[in-house]
Amino acid sequence: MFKKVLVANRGEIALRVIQACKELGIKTVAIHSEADSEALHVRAADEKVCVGPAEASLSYRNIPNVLSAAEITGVDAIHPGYGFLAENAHFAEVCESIGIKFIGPTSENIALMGDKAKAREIIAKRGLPVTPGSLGELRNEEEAMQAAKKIGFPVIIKATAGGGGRGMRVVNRAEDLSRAFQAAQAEAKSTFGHEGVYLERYFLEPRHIEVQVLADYRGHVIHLGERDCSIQRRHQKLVEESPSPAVDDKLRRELGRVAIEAMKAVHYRNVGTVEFLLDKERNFFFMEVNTRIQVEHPVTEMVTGIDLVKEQIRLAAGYPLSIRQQDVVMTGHSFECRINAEDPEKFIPCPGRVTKYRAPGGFGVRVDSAMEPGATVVPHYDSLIAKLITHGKDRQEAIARMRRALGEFVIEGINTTIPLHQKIFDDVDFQKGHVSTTFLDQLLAP
Amino acid sequence: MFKKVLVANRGEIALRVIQACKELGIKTVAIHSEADSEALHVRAADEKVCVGPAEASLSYRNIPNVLSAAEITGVDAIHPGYGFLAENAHFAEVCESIGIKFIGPTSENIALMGDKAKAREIIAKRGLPVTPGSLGELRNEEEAMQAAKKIGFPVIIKATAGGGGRGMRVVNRAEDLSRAFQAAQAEAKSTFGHEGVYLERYFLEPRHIEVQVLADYRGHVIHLGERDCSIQRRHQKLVEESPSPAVDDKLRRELGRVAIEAMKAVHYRNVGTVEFLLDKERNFFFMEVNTRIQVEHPVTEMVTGIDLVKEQIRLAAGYPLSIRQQDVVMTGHSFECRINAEDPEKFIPCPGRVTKYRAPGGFGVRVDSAMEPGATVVPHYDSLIAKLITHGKDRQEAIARMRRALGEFVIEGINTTIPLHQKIFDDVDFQKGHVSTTFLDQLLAP
Amino acid sequence: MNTHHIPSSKKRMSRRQPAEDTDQTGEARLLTVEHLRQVQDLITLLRKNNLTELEIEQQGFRVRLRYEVGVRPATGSLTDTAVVPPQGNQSLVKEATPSEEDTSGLVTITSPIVGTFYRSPSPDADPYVEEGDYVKKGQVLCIVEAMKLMNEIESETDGRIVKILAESTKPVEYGQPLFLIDPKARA
Amino acid sequence: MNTHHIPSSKKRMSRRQPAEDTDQTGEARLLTVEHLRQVQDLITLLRKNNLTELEIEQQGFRVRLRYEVGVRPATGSLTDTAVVPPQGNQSLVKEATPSEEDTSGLVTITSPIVGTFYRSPSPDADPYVEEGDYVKKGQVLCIVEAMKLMNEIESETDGRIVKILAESTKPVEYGQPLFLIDPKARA
Repeated sequence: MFKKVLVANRGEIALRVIQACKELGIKTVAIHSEADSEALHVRAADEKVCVGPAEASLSYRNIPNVLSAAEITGVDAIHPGYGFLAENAHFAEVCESIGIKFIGPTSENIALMGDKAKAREIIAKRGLPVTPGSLGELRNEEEAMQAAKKIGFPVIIKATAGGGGRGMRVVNRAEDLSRAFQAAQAEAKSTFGHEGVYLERYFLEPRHIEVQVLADYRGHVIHLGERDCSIQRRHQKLVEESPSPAVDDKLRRELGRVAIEAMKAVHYRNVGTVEFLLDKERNFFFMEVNTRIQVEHPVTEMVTGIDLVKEQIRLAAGYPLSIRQQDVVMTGHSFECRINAEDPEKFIPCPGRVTKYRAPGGFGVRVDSAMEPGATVVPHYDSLIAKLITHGKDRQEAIARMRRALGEFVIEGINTTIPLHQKIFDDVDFQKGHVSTTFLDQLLAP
Repeated sequence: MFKKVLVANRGEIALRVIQACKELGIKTVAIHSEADSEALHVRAADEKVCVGPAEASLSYRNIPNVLSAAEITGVDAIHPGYGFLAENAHFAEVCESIGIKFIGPTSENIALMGDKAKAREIIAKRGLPVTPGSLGELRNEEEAMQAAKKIGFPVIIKATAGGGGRGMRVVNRAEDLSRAFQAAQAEAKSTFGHEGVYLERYFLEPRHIEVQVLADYRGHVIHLGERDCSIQRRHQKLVEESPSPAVDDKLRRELGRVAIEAMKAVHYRNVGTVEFLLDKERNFFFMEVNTRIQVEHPVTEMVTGIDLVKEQIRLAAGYPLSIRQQDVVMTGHSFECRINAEDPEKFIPCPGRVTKYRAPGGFGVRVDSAMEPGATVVPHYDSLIAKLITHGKDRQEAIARMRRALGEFVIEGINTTIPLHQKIFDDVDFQKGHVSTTFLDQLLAP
Repeated sequence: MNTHHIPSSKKRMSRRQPAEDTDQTGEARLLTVEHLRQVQDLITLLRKNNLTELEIEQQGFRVRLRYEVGVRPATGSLTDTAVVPPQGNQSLVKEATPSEEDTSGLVTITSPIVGTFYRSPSPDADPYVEEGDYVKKGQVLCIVEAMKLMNEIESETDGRIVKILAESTKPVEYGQPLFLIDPKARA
Repeated sequence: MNTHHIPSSKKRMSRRQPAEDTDQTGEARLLTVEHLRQVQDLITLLRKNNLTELEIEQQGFRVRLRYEVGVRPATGSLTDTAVVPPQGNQSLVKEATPSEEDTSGLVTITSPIVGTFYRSPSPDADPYVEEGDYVKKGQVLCIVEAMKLMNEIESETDGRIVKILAESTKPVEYGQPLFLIDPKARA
């Protein structure tokens, strides 16, 4: 097992990784920018290194400084968390080349899955269901129009290097395609540095279902069931749950089988997530693979009892999978609310000083957060400040518990999305599980 | 189901009950003394009534005021928590007589089990194993000497109305019996208002094992496995775990069978705990029944997934047991640390203002507490300010998690027992599960 | 959330007492612990009454406090403690109690038990007392019913009923003020 | 826990400044440790209660505190933040930096990258500079090795090396002070 791990991240996920390392008896090194020198993740670690100024590109994303920090502190491995360098194939490759273990999949895995169009192509060639659309990158508008006419409108144009909703355009009619194609290319270029796009059929009111997968170096792959991430605002997830109210045992087995086959096809290692789109007739289509631990991993932990971050570290250290597929049991139901430092109506980030902070507690309530009374939410990074997770014996209990816990959560000094979450969990359709990715827009519609 | 419940308690257990009620959609009424008007449990409830000055006998234990509060707020039921009026048979009886449901066993259950000597007698008559000793109350020193000589020294003298270590005396030799008998009687009289005592064989290094039982009004009784409460200081529990490292499946079934039989013998209703003493040869003996929800109930909740407080409320409302014995599955391992506002070496209560407070979070960590930054620990009541509970897939993970969580817990302004808990969880014998009720005294011996 | 009851006036007076006492003792030292406590009391006073400025001078001791509205977020500015969202937590005391000035020198009769407040011995009887009435020490002012028992509450002093603070047939909690009596008033 | 790196000297000065101010104001009366403690108590009171102004006068001693929005530094110097127990969290900067007085007017050369600090170009070579040396702007002061690359760090100013703050062959983090240079000193 590793002796010392550098955590190349900040906020709740850095603290989460440090907690896992502590429980495994591994020493930790925190990195931080000048804006985060007083942050909780820094104080929780055994050592710490300042790697640059507040701007993430000069600190948390600064590969030379992060690797130098790893070298001078003599760590065996680096955990990238999510975001920042987590899906940077070059970073993973450099780590490998200098003999520091990158806790995540191989750099080849990351590079391949980072090219969404290529990934679709590989999966489709294996005979697995992908969303109807173009295979590979679209070279020009003509190709786009051909593909769109073949599958029928509406279609969605996506960046091959994309993620987080950037570089996406929905096109309802043939005459809008040209403008949308150019706009998506321009946004892809400016956001990801690569203008490549592809297109898929656009489903109305689909569900976003993803399957958590674990793979060891011996090529064994298991899945830990699905997460339903249909509550989104502009493709940004806000609430996640496991299991999905739309997935029964049979569909779960089928999703799991396809996810495992997809991961085996690309020789995937470590933890990863296979994202699917589920339409109203419960047909599912492969969308993409996320090659990182995800923000919403706790809901899977709550229902399976498996510590995904510890498992991730063990797998990276070369240990074989400690669980067989038949030992994976999903018990009860779990929700996660992403508490962001944002205006709950306008979604404008709201940095500032947290004057009061008290997280809810009690049975079935988990809080992943690096917040504390007096902490400052700095404007340079993601606005996620806490993840409130509940578990109950069934969906109804998990909802009741979330409503109770949201009411107990005290965060003052800044605006948060707590009121929005309360609105969601008070909604009757949500309580019945009747949701799709358009749910939130409808809820918020005036 | 009840529409409104009065919570006749304070601190973490009052908040725990309010949380359960909220999740069941039941309105709550908090009562409080003048010293607790700003307390969190008061603000968490829907309504609140001041029932007296700081002294518990004039407020939380003040039956007329508590019942008047119940009447003027129009509640259907009263939850007594633990301590205060929880094991007051008279209070339970008055509640029943005025048509307010007492959420707990029947007043007959409480009265019978409150007489420890009588309870022993009934259980022994059913052929169940009780600790060797006198049956029924000892009328005088001669009876005590006869009983002691029959079972052999050392013996322990206990108050029939006792609890919490008061009125107990260990006697190693016949010549010490007379003085100890008188002292125990005097202490029993002054503490419980009744001088009755009985005696049992005194076991060296036994384990304290208790079985959680649920019983509905139809006479169905199930058990939820055992808790090991061997880490005690002067008969005050400090750390509890479930399952016990000393109990295997066979012994668990046996303990469960005896516990259920004992409860059926007394027509027990609602939740209760059967306490056993387990000797080094793994013989077990009935000690007593606790007729309340216990401080350490969370460890059972963590391994079974069953919300004991909700179950307690449902049972009191007349619902049948929702779980069958064969559906009870114990998963993983759980520990509870009682964080007291005490000097960790001298165990002197340490009231005062909590200047900083941040509870640990993350996977497998639960905190039951009514503390918050700026709260004041008042000197009038129990010094328990937080229960830190961890769950892991096995004992080792639950221990690692507790060590991690203890290190994260920030409570400033007052002394707490956190350093003592850290010492316990760092101990190799404890980690191996080699403990008895004398463990803590040995650990603390200079 | 409103404060749900007021301590007896005696207690309140004894809390204020040190203000005068400590002036005498505080000669060598600039400020005693007592002073700080008093300043805190004044701050509480300032904020409870939504004042923006408060200045007090007495025997060479002067305190001036200012509070500017809108300087800090309004939520919870009155308490240091983290506050659970109200969610309709109801206090038995609905009305704000009279301001400090009104009660100085007055005696507050509080409820010694939890129960239901009645101003008259039976529904069709006259009230025991009305505002403006002169009462004698020991005279029955009202009944608080608890556990089906009628508890007569007597006046602790001679004086005039300045205000009746509770509503008949409504619940009262322990320590809740029922009457304000001016002990200096004579018939 | 030690601070692991030091912000630029300007920032630090603005944080410490008030200490000197208060020393000067104590002209009529010598301020004792006790006085300062009490003033601190008053500040705490002011802040806890979100006041904008607090003034106290007693026997010729007057304290007036004002709080203006936006003036306070983001990270409160009176640390309101809850602190996780140190648990041996190690900083790369082991020693305390020189006090304010020493650095005022001096230029601090900090490390622009994370790496290993070397005072000489090779193990058997002489150091680039010694304390007391006069240096020119652009002159190489040391090497910070990162990713197997030797990065030469140059002086930002003419002046005299007052202090070398890092130890050769030891790791340095971003922004860590390496040299103090007196730009006014001339050879």
